[in-house]
Amino acid sequence: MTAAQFPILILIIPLLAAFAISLFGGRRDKLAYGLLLAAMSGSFYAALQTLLLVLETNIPIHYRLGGWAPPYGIELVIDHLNAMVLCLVSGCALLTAIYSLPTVRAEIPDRIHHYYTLYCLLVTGLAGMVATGDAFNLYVLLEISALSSYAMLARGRGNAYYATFKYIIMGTIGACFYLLGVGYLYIKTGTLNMADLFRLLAEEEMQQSITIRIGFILIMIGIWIKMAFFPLHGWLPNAYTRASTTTSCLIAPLMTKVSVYIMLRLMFSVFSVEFVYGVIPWHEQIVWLASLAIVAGSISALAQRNLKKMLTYIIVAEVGYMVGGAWLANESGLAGTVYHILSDALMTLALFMAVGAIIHKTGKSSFAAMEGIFRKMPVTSAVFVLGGFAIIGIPPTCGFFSKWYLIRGGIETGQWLFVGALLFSSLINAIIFFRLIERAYFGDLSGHGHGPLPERDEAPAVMLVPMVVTAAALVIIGLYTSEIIGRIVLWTIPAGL
Amino acid sequence: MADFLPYIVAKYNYWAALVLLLIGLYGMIAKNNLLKKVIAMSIFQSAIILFYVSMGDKKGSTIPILLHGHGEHGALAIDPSQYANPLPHVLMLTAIVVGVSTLGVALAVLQKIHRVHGTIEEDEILESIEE
Amino acid sequence: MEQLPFLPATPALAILVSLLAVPCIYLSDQRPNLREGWTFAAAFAKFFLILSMAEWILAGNTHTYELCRILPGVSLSFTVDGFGMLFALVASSLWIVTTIYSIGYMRGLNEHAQTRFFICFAVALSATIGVAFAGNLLTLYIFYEILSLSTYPLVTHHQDEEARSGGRKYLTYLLSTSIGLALPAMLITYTLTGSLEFTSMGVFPADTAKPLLTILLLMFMFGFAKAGLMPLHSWLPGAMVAPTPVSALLHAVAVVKVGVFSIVRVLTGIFGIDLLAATSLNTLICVIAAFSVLVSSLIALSQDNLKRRLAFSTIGQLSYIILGAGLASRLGVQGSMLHIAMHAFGKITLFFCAGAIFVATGKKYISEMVGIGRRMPVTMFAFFVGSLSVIGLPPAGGLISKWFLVLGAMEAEMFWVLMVYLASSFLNAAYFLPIVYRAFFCSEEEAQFERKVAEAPLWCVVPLVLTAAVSVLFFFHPQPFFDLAVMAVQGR
Amino acid sequence: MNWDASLLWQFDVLIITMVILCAVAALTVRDLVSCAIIGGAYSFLMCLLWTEMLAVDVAFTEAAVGAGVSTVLLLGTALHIKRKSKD
Amino acid sequence: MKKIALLITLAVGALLILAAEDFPRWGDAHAPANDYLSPYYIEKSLEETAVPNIVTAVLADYRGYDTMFETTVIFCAGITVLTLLRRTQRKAPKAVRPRPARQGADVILQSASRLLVPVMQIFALYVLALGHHSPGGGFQAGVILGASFILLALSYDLKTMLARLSENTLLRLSALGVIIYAGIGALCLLLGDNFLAYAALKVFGFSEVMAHSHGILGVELGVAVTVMAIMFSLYVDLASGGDLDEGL
Repeated sequence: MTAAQFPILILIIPLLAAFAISLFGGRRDKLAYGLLLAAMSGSFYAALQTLLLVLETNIPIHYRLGGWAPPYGIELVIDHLNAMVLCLVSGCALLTAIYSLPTVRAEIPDRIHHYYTLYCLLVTGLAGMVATGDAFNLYVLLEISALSSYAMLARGRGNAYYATFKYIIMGTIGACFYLLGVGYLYIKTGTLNMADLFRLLAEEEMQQSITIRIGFILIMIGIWIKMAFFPLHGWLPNAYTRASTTTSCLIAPLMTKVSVYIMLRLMFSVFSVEFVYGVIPWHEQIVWLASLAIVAGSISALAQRNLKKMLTYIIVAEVGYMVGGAWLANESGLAGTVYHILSDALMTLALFMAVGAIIHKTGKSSFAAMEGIFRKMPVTSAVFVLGGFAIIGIPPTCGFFSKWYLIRGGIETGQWLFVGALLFSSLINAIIFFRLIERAYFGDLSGHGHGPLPERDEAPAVMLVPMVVTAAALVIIGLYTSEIIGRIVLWTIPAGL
Repeated sequence: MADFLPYIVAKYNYWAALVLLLIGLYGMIAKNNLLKKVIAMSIFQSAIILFYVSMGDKKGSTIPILLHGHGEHGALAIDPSQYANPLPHVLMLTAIVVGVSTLGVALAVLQKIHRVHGTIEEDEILESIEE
Repeated sequence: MEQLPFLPATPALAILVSLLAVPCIYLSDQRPNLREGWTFAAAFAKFFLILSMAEWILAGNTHTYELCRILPGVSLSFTVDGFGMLFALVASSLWIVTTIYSIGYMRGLNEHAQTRFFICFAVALSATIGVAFAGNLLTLYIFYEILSLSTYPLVTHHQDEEARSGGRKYLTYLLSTSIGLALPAMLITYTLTGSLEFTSMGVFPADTAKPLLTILLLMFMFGFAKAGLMPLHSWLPGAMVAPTPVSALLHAVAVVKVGVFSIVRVLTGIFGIDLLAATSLNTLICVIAAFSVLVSSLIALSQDNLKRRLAFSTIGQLSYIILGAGLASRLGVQGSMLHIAMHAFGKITLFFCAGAIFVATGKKYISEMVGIGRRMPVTMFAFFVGSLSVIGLPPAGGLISKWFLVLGAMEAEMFWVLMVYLASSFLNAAYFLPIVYRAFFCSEEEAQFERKVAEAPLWCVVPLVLTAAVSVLFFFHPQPFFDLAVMAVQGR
Repeated sequence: MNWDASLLWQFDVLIITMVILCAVAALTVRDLVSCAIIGGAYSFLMCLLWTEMLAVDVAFTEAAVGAGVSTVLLLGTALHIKRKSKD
Repeated sequence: MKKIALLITLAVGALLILAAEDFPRWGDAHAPANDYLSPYYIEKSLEETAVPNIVTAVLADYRGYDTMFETTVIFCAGITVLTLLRRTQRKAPKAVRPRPARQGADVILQSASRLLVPVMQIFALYVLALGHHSPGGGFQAGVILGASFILLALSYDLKTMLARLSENTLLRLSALGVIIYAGIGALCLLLGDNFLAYAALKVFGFSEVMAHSHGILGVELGVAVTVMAIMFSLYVDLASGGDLDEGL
């Protein structure tokens, strides 16, 4: 096997591991955990190698599955954008896998190996969606990740079933809209390969075709449902809140981000800049909608009293950031969106991990769990604080720089509403997080000021290490923004923007 | 009107798919009973399958299995317009499988809901959650 | 190009050195002496690193060091020039003094969580020097935010109800303004001009629309709310819940001075004095600042809590500095730069005294301090010197800077500003001198202190004497700072 | 096996009508077990329609899955829960 | 809710009606959908894979990657249903009516199924083996096999059936099927070609075309095994509510 095979290994390793875990993991949980770690490390390694390869050559990698030339066969196409997202997916999956050991044991009563099987399948689905260059293959992988996430979400704490059911209905509507949209493209062009579609859709006749336009709208609506873009976000908060810790750590950062990636991929690799911003005359309205999403998500987050639910509404707001940025129709906005995929995934991961550790240790998920956490769990709370800073957008965490680009994009096109919404949500986030940090720092003030100090009761090292790595990544990525923007993000800006 | 009628008639497959799709969509959103929602979901999916399949249809063609395909090489010249388009069929085989998988998962979750809430009527579930 | 007498990376090192001390301080949690040793080591290292650059800068050079490109087109870079050097020197030398003082204060009161205290102090100082040496607006903003956050644990050190509300106010004001006003203003500037570098000409093209400039100017001025411009001042009295060394640092060095420093930097480096004068936007600045000066002085008169009175005094003095910059005349800007240094030494003396009184007697209110001069003569004498400096009377450094401010006002031919300066000086005298008078001159019956009350511990007294002495010294030898200020105005 | 439009046109419309009727019935009948059975009929008719559109493989699969297994699964679930639906 | 639903439905309907304006003529052999990729498949599949059933050839070879994930979807569904339903602590007693005992009550049913099941299974194998030449293939064969077990479980009872084909065996079979599929793909990878490039199998002594043909057969077998196991497993779990005690 040569270096050329790395793209497929990103997918195949977790896929095979899923079956291996379901076959052999039943005997001992440790074995299942070991297999999971091995698979995720392998996948991450392959993703990293792929990224390096892309960075070295600056040409997209085409991998022909079954050796068939596209458009007759399916191909994987790895360019800068999805090499980065692949690394992100497999990296987050690896960190969460390491982190999962104590919480899975505590929260999943039996059949841990099936849980890990689904974990691997979900990662396969996400990575596959990112890597593929075929519009229909994307649908199949969308369904794999959807099905495995239904299962993982349903195995949550308490009563997650109704929330999951709603998610199934919404998810299916989303996926079917996507499929229908692809059908419209197919009926007009006769192909499913993205590059081929791009070539064919560039023709004047296609640009004018109303079928193609409606196909585009359907695809976008489908993807928006999947990414919980306001006002299609209703399913997300309940489903994620009730999920078990590991599930939310895996799904919350990745699911929406991968959907955003897919949106970008379809906007610029299937359709074109001229089509998306020129033929469809609505990009301004979509930015307004995104601003609304940001405001609504932030305000809802402010109203929550449950840590995880609050974070889920923040995700809704962050989706607004990214959709808005992508539809600003300028380079800064788009660069901000791409960079925000990276930074938002990491900051959500850090926050969900920290909150998971706090819930794991205190057994509470309300704000009361935060009281005195600084003394009890200093490392965890440090991670939480850093994650919060990143969400607020305080330099030098990466959250600041993505916001920098997004706001700049807004200013350049004069979308003041979007700029205002971004700043507003920064402020709301600041309130949200400092309210929590205050609780964590001051403890319970209502009683006797300096009572007996709580004992130090930190989460186990398996949880701490991935948390600290993620938090460090927030700052490191922030400091290397220029590198990342220059070597990855700017390559993803499509020509003509 | 004179133009309109052939317009409708010519695409009756599409209209059928459309009607089924809308029935399914409406059912998924509006039905109160969760099992009904699941059935609506199936209808919705099969409507899309119908749409795909009907676009692979060609007038005057036959099923996409080559008639004389027993040798190593089908040496005879093959006229593509004689056979129905196989690609939508392939895609829809996958879609059917996805559909039945989703159905299975949805039903499993539904049984769980019934076990926890004792009902599968949405309004009653919402009531019991609020309590 | 002449050989640099120091490493090119010295500005970055000067910033990093106190950050490097953080892990050392954390690890020597259990051994207070070692811990404070690290703090001292970092403080001295920082001071000497900065001092090593001083001569080169005094010779009329500037030094720029680019750490890394943080965004395409904008780098994390440090520029050492006269103004930055002046501020850095003040800040780093006062850190040494404050460290001595805080050891006395914290140990004297047996405060909790001293390790955290010293760590945050070190981080705050890094950020302060970062602001001082910031080569562009983005770098400045980054360190500005780090400073806001790292001082939060200091402000809320007591972790009680009062600290919580004070801290809440502190962060609300500082973060909401910096995110809501300064950040968009910076981005708009960047989008308009494509540059965030400080240059004496300013970055805006001459034909920029005046309404836009006005809005940006207001956003910047109120965006850096650390400067305490009214009406965004009320976090400052609220932050008085902090331990006194923190208040001293906040007021004299780190926080508020960073605020005015940032504003003056933006006024001189982003807008450019010439542009301000040409568009007569400086009048707007002057009006805002003058309002602040007068109102805060009046409020200060009515405060009984000594630290709160000092806080309002600080608000007024900060506005002096902005007023000076707003004059848009060379002398005025020089004066305002000098005032940063002079007021720093004077005000820190006053705070040290307030803290020393609290350590020795536990008193916070002015009405309880009658006759204290007899028990704590050294402290109260230093307090007297500090007051003179802030009021602007000889023989203290404050006179020098006020002199230039007044000259600047005359140069700019804005005589009403002159009146503002005079009026506020009277008010300053009115709220400081009675304290001193009543501390020394009162009948035996009025004196509220037992005989056993004596001076605060030596750790507390030495710093305040030192800073008072420096204040006096500046009156006689203002030359180095004066040169730096002149260069800051001309050399760029 | 040539496609004779004149013959199958009416046939097509007939099946389509029945399919739509089945779809509506499956969603309106109140007895859930009946719903499941009607769902099976729906699948079967659909499968006829597809055969007639020459998608033999798809029709085969739908016959086995839609009319067979799916119906059984729906039935199995319907029997496990309250049979009557409110709408 | 109903009004909103109606509104949404009508909006979507309007959108879709608009879309139809621009469609190519229905049933046109030269519409883009029929004229671009599909002629290639129709003309070349026999030549390149020796499979006359074009659908099978495209399904398992040209788009074999899709089909692998399709099988994975099935596997995933099976695992999901199982992990959701089976052996969890039940709060309320089961809500089904107790059914009368079945022993001896349905001789006709049992005899009929005894006759039917072998025929079904042989037919399933036929469908699998002849998937290259006639409609059918791994998926259909798997469903028929699964249905034959369901029939047995219906006519006898679930416990009898599970005694022959235990849940663990089902699980192993389902994983095995996908492993066969992905394994053939990985084998091609190990043999130095791309993933799922059956041409690499020619090292076993086939011509390249036959390597494709046999590769297709191999993966169809994998599909059949997984589908069979999961279809039955779905039935078992859903019909018994996860308790495996009684079926319908």
